[in-house]
Amino acid sequence: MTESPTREALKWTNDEMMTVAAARELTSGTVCFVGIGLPSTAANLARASHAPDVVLIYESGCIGAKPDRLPPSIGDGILSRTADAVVSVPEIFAYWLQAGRVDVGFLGAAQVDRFGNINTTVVGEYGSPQVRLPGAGGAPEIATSCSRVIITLRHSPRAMVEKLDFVTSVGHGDGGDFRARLGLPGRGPQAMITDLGVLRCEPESREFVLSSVHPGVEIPDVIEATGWALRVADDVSVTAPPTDGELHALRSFVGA
Amino acid sequence: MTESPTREALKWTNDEMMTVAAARELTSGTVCFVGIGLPSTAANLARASHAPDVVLIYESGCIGAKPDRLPPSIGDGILSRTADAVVSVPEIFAYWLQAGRVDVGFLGAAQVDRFGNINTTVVGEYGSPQVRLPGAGGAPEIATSCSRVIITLRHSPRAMVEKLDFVTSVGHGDGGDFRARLGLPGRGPQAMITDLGVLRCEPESREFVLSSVHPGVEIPDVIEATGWALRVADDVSVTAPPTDGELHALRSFVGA
Amino acid sequence: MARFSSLHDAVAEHIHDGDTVALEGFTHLIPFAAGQEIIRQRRKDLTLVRMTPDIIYDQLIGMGCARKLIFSWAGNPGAGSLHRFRDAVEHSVPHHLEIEEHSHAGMATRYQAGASGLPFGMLRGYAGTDLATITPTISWVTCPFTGENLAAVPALRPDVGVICAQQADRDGNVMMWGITGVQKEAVLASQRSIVLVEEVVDAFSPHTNGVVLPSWVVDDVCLVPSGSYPSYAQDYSQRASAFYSQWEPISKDCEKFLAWMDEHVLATSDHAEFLASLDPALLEDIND
Amino acid sequence: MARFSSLHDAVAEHIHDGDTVALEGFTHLIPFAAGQEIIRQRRKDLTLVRMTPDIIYDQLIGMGCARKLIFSWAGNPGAGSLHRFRDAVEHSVPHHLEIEEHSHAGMATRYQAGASGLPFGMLRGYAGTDLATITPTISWVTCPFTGENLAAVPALRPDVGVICAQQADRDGNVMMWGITGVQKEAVLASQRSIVLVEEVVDAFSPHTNGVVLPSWVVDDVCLVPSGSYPSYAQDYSQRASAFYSQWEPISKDCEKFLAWMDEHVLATSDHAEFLASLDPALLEDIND
Repeated sequence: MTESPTREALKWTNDEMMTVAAARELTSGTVCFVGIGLPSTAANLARASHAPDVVLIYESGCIGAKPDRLPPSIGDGILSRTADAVVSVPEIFAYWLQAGRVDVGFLGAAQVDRFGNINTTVVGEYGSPQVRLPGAGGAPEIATSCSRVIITLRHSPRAMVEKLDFVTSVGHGDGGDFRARLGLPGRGPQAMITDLGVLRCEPESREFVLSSVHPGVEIPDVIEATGWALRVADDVSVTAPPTDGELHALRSFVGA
Repeated sequence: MTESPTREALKWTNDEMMTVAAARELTSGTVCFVGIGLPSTAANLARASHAPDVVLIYESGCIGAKPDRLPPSIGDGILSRTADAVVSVPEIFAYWLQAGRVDVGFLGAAQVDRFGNINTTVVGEYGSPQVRLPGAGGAPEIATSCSRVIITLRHSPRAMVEKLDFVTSVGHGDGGDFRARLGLPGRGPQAMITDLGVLRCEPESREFVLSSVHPGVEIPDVIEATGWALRVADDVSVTAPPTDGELHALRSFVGA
Repeated sequence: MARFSSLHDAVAEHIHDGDTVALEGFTHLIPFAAGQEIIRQRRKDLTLVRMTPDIIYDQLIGMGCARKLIFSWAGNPGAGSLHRFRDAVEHSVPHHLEIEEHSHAGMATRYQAGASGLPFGMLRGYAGTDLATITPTISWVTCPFTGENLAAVPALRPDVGVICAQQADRDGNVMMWGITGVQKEAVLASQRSIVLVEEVVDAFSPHTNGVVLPSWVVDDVCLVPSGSYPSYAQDYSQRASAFYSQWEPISKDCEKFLAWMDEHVLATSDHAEFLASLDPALLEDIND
Repeated sequence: MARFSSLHDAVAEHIHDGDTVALEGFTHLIPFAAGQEIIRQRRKDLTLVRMTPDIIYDQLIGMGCARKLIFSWAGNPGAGSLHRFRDAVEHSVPHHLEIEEHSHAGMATRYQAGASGLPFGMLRGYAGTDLATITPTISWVTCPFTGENLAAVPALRPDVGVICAQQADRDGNVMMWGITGVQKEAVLASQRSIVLVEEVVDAFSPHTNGVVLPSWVVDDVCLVPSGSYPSYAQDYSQRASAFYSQWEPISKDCEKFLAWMDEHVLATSDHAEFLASLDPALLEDIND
């Protein structure tokens, strides 16, 4: 591990680091299925910085949207007006997502487990929930059909759990060749990007292990904030801090 | 039977009579699925005369087309430009035809039998045909899903046969409750309009029987021109001849 | 042919207690005015259908209009929870709410099947999820050619479909553009339909990806300017984002919610009065 | 991203002997120029797919390019038969032609399934017909909710989809309007795609029901003015109806057909030369 700066020295927030790290997963030409919130911010940051030709698809049917400000909703006119094509919702799910035309899907999660399975449905029992969450949305089929999935969420033992209360969207199931056995076409979640670091999917076991910690974060902090016994990669590193260019692009966008 | 004019006295052709008789099957507001040729002519004649609000749907995806001349093809710009909506071909078959939104479908036939089953595929053996015909097109599902079907063809023992060489589109199968047993939603063919007369589907047996002969045509002529033992309705009548208005509308259209 | 009617009359005629009603609008052209009119007319025991139930469904649920909700994502996008929905599911307030939940792809497929006159639709989805175990309307079919197992979902066929569109012409044909979501399918899948429009025009202008519904598949067309407020109607109005963020504290407190509904919905006679009852700041800058 | 190329190069690169090729265009925007370029390059053993094979498929079949035809209606609309097609089926001239036939609804469903990444599609059709017995790609599925039996057809996934559109922009996005048939599905179902356009423009104008295909789902864009001649390209060219009626006697006589193909297709190097080789009367009044 390289020497990390102290928290005090940092000129950016952990959330900004998380967004920047997510944006870096995209390269130019990547076709990316995005929702509102961090995924939209990250994808637009990529488009505004290192990946100008990233193709953004919003599940509202906007293909190739090029917003110059962050839309408050996926129904915003800035998406339909700047898109190369606008199609119906049945079409976006059938002809575009299910057909395997999307390289990267971003998913958030209320709960995630070590195999990248996701719960956005309930905390507690389904029939008598402690917290009723919004539900599935587009996530189950994003998780099924995108070539790869990137999960973004804030690190906490409540969110990164040993066992999900409900499996809304399938990552790698109980690990190994689970996806192949189910015949799921996409490769599933490959990275989990949090405000503390980046977890990556181990090739054989498909378990998520700590791959890098963000500058200023210590490995024990990450382990403590994880609800399962987090394993640390042998070659764990420190995430490259946001560049001035990234920060500038991000802030001009968020401020816009 | 009322007295019929002699052929010599007629100021119109049998084909014109056939088109006029077909047009009369449509009333205002009827939603009608039409192909090129006689069906298009008849439907537009209805629209130009007694049924101004008939809705024409062309299988090319044009809904509510209002051509002011007869289109030479269902791809003609006069259809797409005058239509209320133009949709894709998958949509026209799924959302409009299959969904049961069409009242009347017109079908032609190379061969038809006494139960209104239709062959437009081959004359002779399928594997080594004497005549290879164009094939099914939209007909099988028009026959399945329209509320009722009107068959138009020229009368001849070669066309109106005891047994089809190939069943391309189903009318009433072997008669009776065949359609109900197959779960076919539409009521099937109700009228067969030829250049000699009009055959209608008998309620119980579902056999087509001669309902009216066109002016100048004798019943024995029709029986002779039919390849099956044609039955004649007890109340067989003479088709009302084309009115001056119908003829004028038809000729101005065909000439346009 | 569609009938031009007031929203009051359209709701009174077409939406009955116990009906299955889909007020669709995927993040754009959301028929808020129709939902509030349903509340004014005190409909009960409705089965509400929508991919993305949002504030208007929160209001319908909180006011006790709904017996059941069929949906795929219930939230206040970007602003928080639907607390009336949550209260109903978590604490049976105001009463028990039955739920039937799918994914977006599943709901879209169900509408498509309904619009297509098919009994079911299929998709590659749900495999491995708990949705497949808790939702009885998820089943499976096997491809007769490849043997692949696919998810099957039954067609949606609401009694009434309600949508917003930008325009109707004088014959009652309807046109919408921008993000049109699943609205065409919602109308075509429903037995009856009501379309709220921003404007009635002599002729439509061209819009790429614009969707036209012929008059004869629509029952009632209602001229309701800003009928999708606080949502968008592209080229007519912007989203009133402040309304969405202000909804969070209103929705969270049941008493506050009921007082708000009394003041702004029950005490107003139509959508124009509803808009006039709002803080004028909530209506600024919504012109598109 | 799509590549701008000549039609010669696009056909040379993407269409190989033995490929399954769909040149789609439902009575409008028919890719005649591409079919003739395939003939010029003497492709063999193709499986040709099209809902409405017409004169251009008659030419491909008559010139021996096709091993198999998958179709739903093969005729010369309003003008007569496709005699080269008939000669192939009836008399194996120039050689045996395998056929696989469906209804239009079945073919449209097959393209939709291909575009959707599903192994099959379903429809309410074929029941009681002989098509169901002679076409092995018609099967059945049972609705798991209602027990209804529905027809199942396997997805079409051509190696190459070829269509005509009116315009491309400079990024290679493609736009078509008017009757757009099953062209979007044909491109999305295919492994590779070639789009012929009438014009390259800076920006698209709005067209209601216009269809835009993003550049990244298209392989090659070829600027071929009047590429759908003698068919239509709405707002560019009218149908040359005389060509259709004159085809009947040419197609009927195999010698005459071969001589015609020699003179107008094999002896010309591209579509512009083909057009120049025609009787000028056949090119009159085609501007739209």
